[in-house]
Amino acid sequence: MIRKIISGNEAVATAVKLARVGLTGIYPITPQTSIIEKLAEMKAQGEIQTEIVRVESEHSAMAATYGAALAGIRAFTATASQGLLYMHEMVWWVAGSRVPVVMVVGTRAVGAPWNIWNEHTDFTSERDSGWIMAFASNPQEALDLTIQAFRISEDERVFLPVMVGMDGFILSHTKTNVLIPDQEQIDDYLPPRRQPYVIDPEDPVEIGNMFPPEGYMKLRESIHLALKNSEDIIRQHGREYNKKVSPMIDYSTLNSSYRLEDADYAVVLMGAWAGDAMEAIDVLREKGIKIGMLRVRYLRPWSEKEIRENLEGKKGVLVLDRSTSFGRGGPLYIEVKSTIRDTEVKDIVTGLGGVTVGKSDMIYLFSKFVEGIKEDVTWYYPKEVGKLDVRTPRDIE
Amino acid sequence: MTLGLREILNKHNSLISGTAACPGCPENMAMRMLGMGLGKDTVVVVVAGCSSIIQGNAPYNSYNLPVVNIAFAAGPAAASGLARAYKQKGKDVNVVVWAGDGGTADIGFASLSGAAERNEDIIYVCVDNEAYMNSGGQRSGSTPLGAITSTTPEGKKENKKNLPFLMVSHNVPYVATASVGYPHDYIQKLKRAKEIDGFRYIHVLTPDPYGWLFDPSRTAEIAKLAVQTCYWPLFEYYNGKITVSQECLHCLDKRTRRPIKDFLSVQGRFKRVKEDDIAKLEKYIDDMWEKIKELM
Amino acid sequence: MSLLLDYQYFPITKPGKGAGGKTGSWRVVKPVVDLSKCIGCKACFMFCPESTIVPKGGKVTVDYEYCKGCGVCSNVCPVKAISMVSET
Amino acid sequence: MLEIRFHGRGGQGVVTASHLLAEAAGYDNLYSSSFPIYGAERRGAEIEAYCRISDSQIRVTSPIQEPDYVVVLDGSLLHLSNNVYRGLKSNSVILANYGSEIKTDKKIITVNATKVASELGLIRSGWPMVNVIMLGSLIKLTGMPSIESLEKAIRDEFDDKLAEINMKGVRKMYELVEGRRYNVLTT
Repeated sequence: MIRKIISGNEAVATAVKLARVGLTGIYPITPQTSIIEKLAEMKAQGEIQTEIVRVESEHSAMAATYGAALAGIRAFTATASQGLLYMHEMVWWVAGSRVPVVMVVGTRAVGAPWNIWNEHTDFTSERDSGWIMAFASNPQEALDLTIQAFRISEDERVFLPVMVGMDGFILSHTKTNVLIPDQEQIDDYLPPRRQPYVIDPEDPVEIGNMFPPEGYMKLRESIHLALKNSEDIIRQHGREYNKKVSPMIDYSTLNSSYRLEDADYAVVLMGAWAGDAMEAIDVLREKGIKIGMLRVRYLRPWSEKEIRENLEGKKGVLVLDRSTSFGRGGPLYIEVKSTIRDTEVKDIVTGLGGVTVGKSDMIYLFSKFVEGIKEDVTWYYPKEVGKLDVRTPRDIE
Repeated sequence: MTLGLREILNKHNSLISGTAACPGCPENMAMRMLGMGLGKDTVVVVVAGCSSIIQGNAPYNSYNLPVVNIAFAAGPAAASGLARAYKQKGKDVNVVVWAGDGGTADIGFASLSGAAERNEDIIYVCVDNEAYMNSGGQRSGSTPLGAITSTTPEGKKENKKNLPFLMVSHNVPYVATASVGYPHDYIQKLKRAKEIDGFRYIHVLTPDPYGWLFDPSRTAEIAKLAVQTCYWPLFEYYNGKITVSQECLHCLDKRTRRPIKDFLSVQGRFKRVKEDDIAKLEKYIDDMWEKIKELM
Repeated sequence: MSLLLDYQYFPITKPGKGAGGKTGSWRVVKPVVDLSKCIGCKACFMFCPESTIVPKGGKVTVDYEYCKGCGVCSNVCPVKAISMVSET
Repeated sequence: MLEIRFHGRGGQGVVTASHLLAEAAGYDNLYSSSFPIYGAERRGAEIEAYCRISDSQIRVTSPIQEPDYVVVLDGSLLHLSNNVYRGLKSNSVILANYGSEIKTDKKIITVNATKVASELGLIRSGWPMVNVIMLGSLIKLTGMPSIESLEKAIRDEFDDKLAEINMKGVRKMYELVEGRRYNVLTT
């Protein structure tokens, strides 16, 4: 293993290289673009064998990736925001086909209006599509989870596509220390590709013609069960990754906790801002406030077991959502609230469209929460911004 | 290139009896001929359309080839992925996109254009029944002027989008038009396409008895009539030049063309067509043949 | 691949007859081949949209189990050897 | 943890400077993270980039609010807006590329990097490129990362010729300031 200072996007490209991906469908969209640029560069320099298809849309990026996967080779794509929404149809089609595919989403806000900055709404809007959905909190995890995604996706007990989320810009463009595994380690960890069926003239199989109602429903239930059953399998492959590749980040659980065991209060969130939250928690702990954090690493499967074990019995749970489900709280809040009983859950929706929520905001928010918040769902604007004149026109002459 | 009957009889049977197609279905004819032309080392990507349904229900499928069913706009891209994967695996496979006129002229055009521009090693077959027949016959970009469809009850006001020319403009290695009325011509074109590398486009006219409103027993006859009246040309574009099939050499001279009315009058969909519409259609046909002559 | 766990199902199918049903029942008129007239040109075979014309001994027979009775074969026969006969 | 905020204009290599510093720290076996203010970069527009260096894992991901050092690649920004002075602590230091000394209550160290870059012929699209050579003065002030590690990072980034010229500039800029040899990581 070597340690390098690389960006989140470079880390993902490196994972694609290490996983010996056979084909990548690429289409540019900020902030994911430098993943595909890096792959194209690696290809031009002969560092990777990956076939690169430079398609004309995200819809086609997923379709080309899907085609290659059906033909029996490891396939990858990456996108964000409008691009993910544009390929939404194919996202579902791939999951329905049960063909192993891996995609990275460099999360970004969704228009209108245009906004290129970080937000998780693009990612969470695919929550019901049947994909396994992991979310990284730093470039190292983006690399590790992308490699594990292939392992999980190609496990016969799973056979579902896997999506890895990564905060746009905040992780995708941050250069930081990343431990890059050796090719031998990954070759040892990642066995040759397996998939439930291959489209090949040698044994004509057809995928996707009409299924009658009961048959269709049975297929849907199968996705449901495979997703539920994947929980243990993800832990298993996580432990194996820790053993064979790197013990640095503990992957034996679907979610990651911080100072939670003896905590009275818990914060639940997903993604890069977990780092700032940990700093805030340390400050509050020094002040005698017993608070901890649960970081959601897998939105799907949603480990009810882990969520309950970690959160039930706390005096209160505060969810930080970087995405929206308009008219309700954020998606994480809805998930948490539907999972735990007898514990008060409050939601803060913030950080949308690139709004910066740092350590000091978190200290403020967590303290307020411990003091008691009335509203179930609060939309929070950082203090500094609050002082600014947020110009949002309302009246048009 | 000749094609004896004996050879055809021995060719791969790409369609198995008991399909879910309507009786007299021209797409079924086209699919059978596809197998005769390309043989069994063929993978078909079927985009949404009649062909999605024709295959019938699980646990079986009427297409005797590996088939990838896929969303409307995704065919050429999925085929790109498949073709490149087979190449990587060292397999010689004909990857075919099988799409209707809606999937080609309308919703799938960006994907088609992209794959053509990249010169992907695939064969794109457009089976053109000139409307969204699978959803009950709504107009598409490929519906001809004057035709009644369920969304143009008064007759379509615009001309048919000329896809073969659009594909010629993409500078792809091979573009051909065919009609299920002339199986030998169509099969020969498939065989030629098979020998060429890169993006190949074949546009087959498939008259639909239920959308065009004629007796299903006449499917092949109408498909021939379209060619005889010069409404539908049979040509090949290859090495930068168009070659017109012998079945429609007479169309090159306006004076020897059979009147378009002979084609229109046998179909219910043109029953409201007026004289000035016929003039417009004739103009469309004139312009088309002028363009063909330019490229010969 | 025969590894299917009890909860695993995939949306795949195999080529097989009658995927659209026993389509012979759709028929209201049926093609009857007059073998004395048939010249064995196989035009009916070529155009049959249902693969239900079966070449046999230089001539043809019809697979009535799946023939939908569209009449294309009758229409394309150059010697009018196939007539469409009412099923009732 | 050492927190450094870079200011400059689009096209001046602000992001590259920050990345190179992070990479150099990496060669010193330190932890580092570097990122630009997220946005569409436009030539001439004000740009910020952030670099954190630490001897333990860096967890925070948000932009630097209270920098230890502020590096200003374009001296005109000192007068243009208040951004440069945002969130300064009592011991924060501003290192600015500026033609003369500035009398102010803030700790501003000025260096004429434009002159050095011009002399070396470090010009791109009509602008003297001071982004890399400014790091020479910066690492003298911070005492880390080492000039050897910075050289490695520079050689990774540029071709031999450009790396050589930049290194000349780095060494010159290194000599221009007085070193402050205390361990900033633990302050």
